[in-house]
Amino acid sequence: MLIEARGVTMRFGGFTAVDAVDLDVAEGRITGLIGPNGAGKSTFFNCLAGDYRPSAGSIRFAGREIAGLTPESHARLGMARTYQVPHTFTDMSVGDNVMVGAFLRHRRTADARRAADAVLERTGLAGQARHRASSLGTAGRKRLEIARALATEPKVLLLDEALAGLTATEIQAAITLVRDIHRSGITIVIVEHIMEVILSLADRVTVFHHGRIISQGTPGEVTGDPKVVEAYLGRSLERQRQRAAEASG
Amino acid sequence: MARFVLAVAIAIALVFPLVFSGAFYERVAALTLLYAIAASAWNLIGGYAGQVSVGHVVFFGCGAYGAAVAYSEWGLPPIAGLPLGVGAAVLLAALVGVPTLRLSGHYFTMATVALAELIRILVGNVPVLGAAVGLMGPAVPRSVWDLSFTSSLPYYYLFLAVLAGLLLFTWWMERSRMGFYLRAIKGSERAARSLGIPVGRYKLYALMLSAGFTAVAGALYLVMVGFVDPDSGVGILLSVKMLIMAALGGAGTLFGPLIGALILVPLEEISNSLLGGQGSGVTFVVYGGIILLIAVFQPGGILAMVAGWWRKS
Amino acid sequence: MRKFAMAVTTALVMAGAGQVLAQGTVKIGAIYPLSGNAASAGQSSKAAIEMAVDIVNQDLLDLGDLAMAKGAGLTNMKGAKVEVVFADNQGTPAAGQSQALRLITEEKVAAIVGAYQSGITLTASAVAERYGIPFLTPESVATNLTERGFKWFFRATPITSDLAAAYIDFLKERRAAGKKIDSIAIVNENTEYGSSIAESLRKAFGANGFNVTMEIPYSANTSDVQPQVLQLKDKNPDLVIFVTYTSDAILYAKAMRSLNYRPTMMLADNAGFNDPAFVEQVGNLVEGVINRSAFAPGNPGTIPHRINEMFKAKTGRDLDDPSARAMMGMLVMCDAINRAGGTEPAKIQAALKATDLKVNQILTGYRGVKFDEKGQNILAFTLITQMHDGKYVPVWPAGQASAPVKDYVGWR
Amino acid sequence: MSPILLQVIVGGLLLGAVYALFSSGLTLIWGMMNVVNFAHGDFVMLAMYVAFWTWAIIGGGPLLFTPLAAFALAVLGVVVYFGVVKPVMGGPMLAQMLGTFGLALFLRYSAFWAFTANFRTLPEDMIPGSFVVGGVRFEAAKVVAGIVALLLTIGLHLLLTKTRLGSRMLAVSEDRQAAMLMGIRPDRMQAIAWALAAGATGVAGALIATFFYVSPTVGETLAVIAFVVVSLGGFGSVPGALVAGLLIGVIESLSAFWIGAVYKDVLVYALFLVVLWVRPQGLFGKL
Repeated sequence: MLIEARGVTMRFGGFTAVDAVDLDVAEGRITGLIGPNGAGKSTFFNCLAGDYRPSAGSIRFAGREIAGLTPESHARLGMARTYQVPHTFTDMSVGDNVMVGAFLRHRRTADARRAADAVLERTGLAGQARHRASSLGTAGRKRLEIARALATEPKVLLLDEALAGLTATEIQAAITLVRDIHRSGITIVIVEHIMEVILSLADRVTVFHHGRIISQGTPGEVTGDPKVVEAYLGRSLERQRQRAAEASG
Repeated sequence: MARFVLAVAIAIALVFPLVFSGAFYERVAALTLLYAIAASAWNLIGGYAGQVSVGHVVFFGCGAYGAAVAYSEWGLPPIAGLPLGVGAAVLLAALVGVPTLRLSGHYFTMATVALAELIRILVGNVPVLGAAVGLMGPAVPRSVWDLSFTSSLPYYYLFLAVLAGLLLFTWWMERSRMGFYLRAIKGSERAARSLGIPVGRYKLYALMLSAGFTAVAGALYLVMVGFVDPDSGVGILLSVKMLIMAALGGAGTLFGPLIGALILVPLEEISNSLLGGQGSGVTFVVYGGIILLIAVFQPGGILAMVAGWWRKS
Repeated sequence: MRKFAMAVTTALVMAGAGQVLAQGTVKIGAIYPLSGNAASAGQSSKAAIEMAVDIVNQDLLDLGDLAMAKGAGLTNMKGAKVEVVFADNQGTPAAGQSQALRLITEEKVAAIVGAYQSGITLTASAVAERYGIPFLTPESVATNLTERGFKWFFRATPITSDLAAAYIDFLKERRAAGKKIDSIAIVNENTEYGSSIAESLRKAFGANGFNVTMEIPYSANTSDVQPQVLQLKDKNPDLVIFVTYTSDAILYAKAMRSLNYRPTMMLADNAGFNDPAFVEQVGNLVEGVINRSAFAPGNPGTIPHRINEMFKAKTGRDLDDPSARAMMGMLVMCDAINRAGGTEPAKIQAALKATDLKVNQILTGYRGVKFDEKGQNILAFTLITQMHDGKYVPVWPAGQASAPVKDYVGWR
Repeated sequence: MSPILLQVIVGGLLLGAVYALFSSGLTLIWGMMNVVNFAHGDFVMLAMYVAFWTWAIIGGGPLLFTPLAAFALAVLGVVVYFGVVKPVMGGPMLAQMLGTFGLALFLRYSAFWAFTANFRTLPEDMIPGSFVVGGVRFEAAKVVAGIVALLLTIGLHLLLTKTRLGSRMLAVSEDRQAAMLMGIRPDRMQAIAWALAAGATGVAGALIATFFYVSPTVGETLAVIAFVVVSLGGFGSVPGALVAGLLIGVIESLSAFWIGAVYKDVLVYALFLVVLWVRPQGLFGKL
């Protein structure tokens, strides 16, 4: 297993957002983490990426304990991530944004430039390389976020809602990009709350609910799991009740 | 085109004082370059890395006092104190950088203000540093190494050389990994870390470099002016001036601080010469008013405005 | 290169000097803090220097033997008029230096007076020394100024040791008159002025059998002085000495009243407690405070009184001590230029060295003006004054006193 | 406790209340808009001049000149918002510093030009005298300032947390776009915030003028403390400014009394740095 998480727990004050989660990510797969809002999938994701230091538990990456290491160590070890709301370096050009990532493996500017150009080409951003990053729209920024992470030459790419907020055509283009990256041999972990997308993309899906894993398996297995249905359905029922209450109140 | 402009600028800088002479104007030109050095040094941490320090004057003071102490304690030419001043500044930067660079945004800025004020008060009570009275350089030059000249021209060329060196270094840094990393840190520390940048360490490097160059400016100041006391050497106003010059020209750009200095120093010296004698305060009404107008109409600095025209044409 | 530059500038200065003479005016530069924290004092000095120029340029018969009063303009130079060019030192040594350079090379002044703050006098006079232009400071007291071996630098004012000597003599008399002065507290602001005066006083008191029991240095332009006043109230020394600028002086006067603290004897060294704004607005809170001043208006009919009236007509305020010294410094300079009979720097320098003004020729309380080889006025002296009904009157030395010394009252 | 020590502490508390009084406007602006107003000290200075001239020209007392100063400064605040702050808010943080620094010099030296550098004071009996309770003297003018500081703090805090206006202002400060979608006009809210902050500063300046001196550079003396108070308390926290103000007042007084007046600021700055080391967001700030 490339990533082995055991008993990962994350508490904020008295609130337990992630409760003793075990998860394996096999090398070369696309693993999807799904669950309703507030299920703990994003918190767990941030533990994986090193943005949060888990309150308890162990995370091994390629056989090495990484829980509690800094985000920069995660990157150096070969874990790259994107953010749900892109953290674009707006003062820099699109190409320079990618350069920042490329410098992790290439000290010299010329080498980094070459590596970045390759990534820009691959992610379809080559045409905008000289534009200011602030000129990009949401889809462009999300793509740049992926390109930048890719430039760090990771073993595993962690995508945080890379598709949220995109139009249908943009989602298709993004899915193509993710598949393409996957084909080049990079393991992918993706968090999404849009189920349809993840089911078509992922090899294996893990479903979170109330901070725990309630189901794991192939997309087909998971969608057939009554617990998953209940979690999502219960949620929508609850929402309907709320709306009714608001309307009458 | 850009290269042509640069070549012309360098040519003008070299021959300017020979053509357009007058002792006072030569001095204004030399002072402009001196402040450009300080502001460009500030720019390394404040502009590129986006860590807005309003305490940089303590590094300037390290340089100025280092040079003064070399003379007052050991009878050396002041410039011999340059390594001492730079060393002290870099060391101080390392010491204060570790705790303060963790702070975000305005809290970092306020911490630097507090540190600078704290050090100013302490300096005023240290006898070796001349306490409140201050320290002076050699009143009458003993040898050419005292670098004490009647004309400002030698200073002009000395400062020009130092500034050129600093800008060359900055130019190189801008294109190296460090430059990219600093700008990434300015953009988003969180994203920078996720891309494998050891943010704390790079900020500290930037602060130490910036402190070292600021100390060079301080030492050169003492060599030229020949006197330093707590207010002129460690007073908060100088920190603000460095920041204002960089911001006015364009913080985080290679030539921004120089352009800011080219505007502000002559403006200050000449408005003081024309209006200061009235004693009515009009000098600063004009000076403050112009800064205000530039900020309101060109928040990104003069260079952003020029870049805008450039793109349009 | 340097020699060449020097030669060129000297030639320029000479050419300028010739031009000045042809127009029948002599330009003198004056560098003062006309903005920043010391601007209030600088503006007052500016007005005093302008008045000194009026005294020189007009033929004033009612000022007795005062130097330069008789005859319009510089009488030895066909009545050439004096023109003063003011420059603002902005409270920074670098600006003071720049302006000295501008006055010399652009304005072609024959001489410079200034620059109030000692640190700025230091840097500005270094430029004048380089260009060989006479520089006279009417007011900067730092000891090191005259220890630099300069040939073009002169100082008309008493320095800290002179002031301390005056205080000692005065206090010895008070002691002889039966006043108890066993414990002394010095409260001083911690910039150059306050700390150098305090140090001088400490040394002088120690050498003369006076006991400094408390020293309270504090940061200038403070926002609160109550703890210092409470420290004094707690220990209640026989004599309290304040060395402060105006802003803090106002706060001390107010805090002493609100905390109900009246020292047995209170002495203030010039500066803040002498500022006309202080005297006018809070002088009634420190009735009986002893001060030093080189100037006291005296009684109607006297020349100082007449000068004070002239100053009051011009500015609406009384002539204070630093401004009176600035006025005197300007007159000394004009007197030297007049005797030099021209604006060649070397002639003015020689004339300054030969200055010998008698007590009746000066408006300040000096015993005369005569420079030693370092440029220091060896006849500089100060009077001791006391606040009587909201005004300072001279109370020492006996010859120049207009009222007897009384006890400290504070407010009523 | 000796009466003199008690007096030192009471003096420190009253001083601290005054610090809190002139810091509340700064923290409001800083927290709501993330704008560092370098001209804050000069706002205080202008308010002090309004008080002084109201007295000097028409002989009005605190009851007249305090509301007058509040009104004058509120107007100035709105003018400054539209004229200076709004244009620079979109730009980088440095542009705001540049703008307010230019404004500070402009205001300071306009006052210098108009009123000269002379020091001025209001007469001693403006808020008369002092009274003694348990051997400790209370200066009436500072007691009034302290009470007003307390009322102002409570008032501003309630306004921000309990009223519709306050929640709209906070909404704008948190997310301008979202607030606009909710039908709030951000410009209007921020102009109101500036009017409030500057008005509070006006009250502060007028009351401080009753026991302090007035000069064009007086703002400089007070501004540095205000900045420390605001960041110690946590940017944007009005109660934080009160607590920090009182804390700094007492520490200054005690350290001046025990250690020496020269070192009181050293102690305050050192304390400030230590607090930031432990709590990078200040005492009451949010990260």
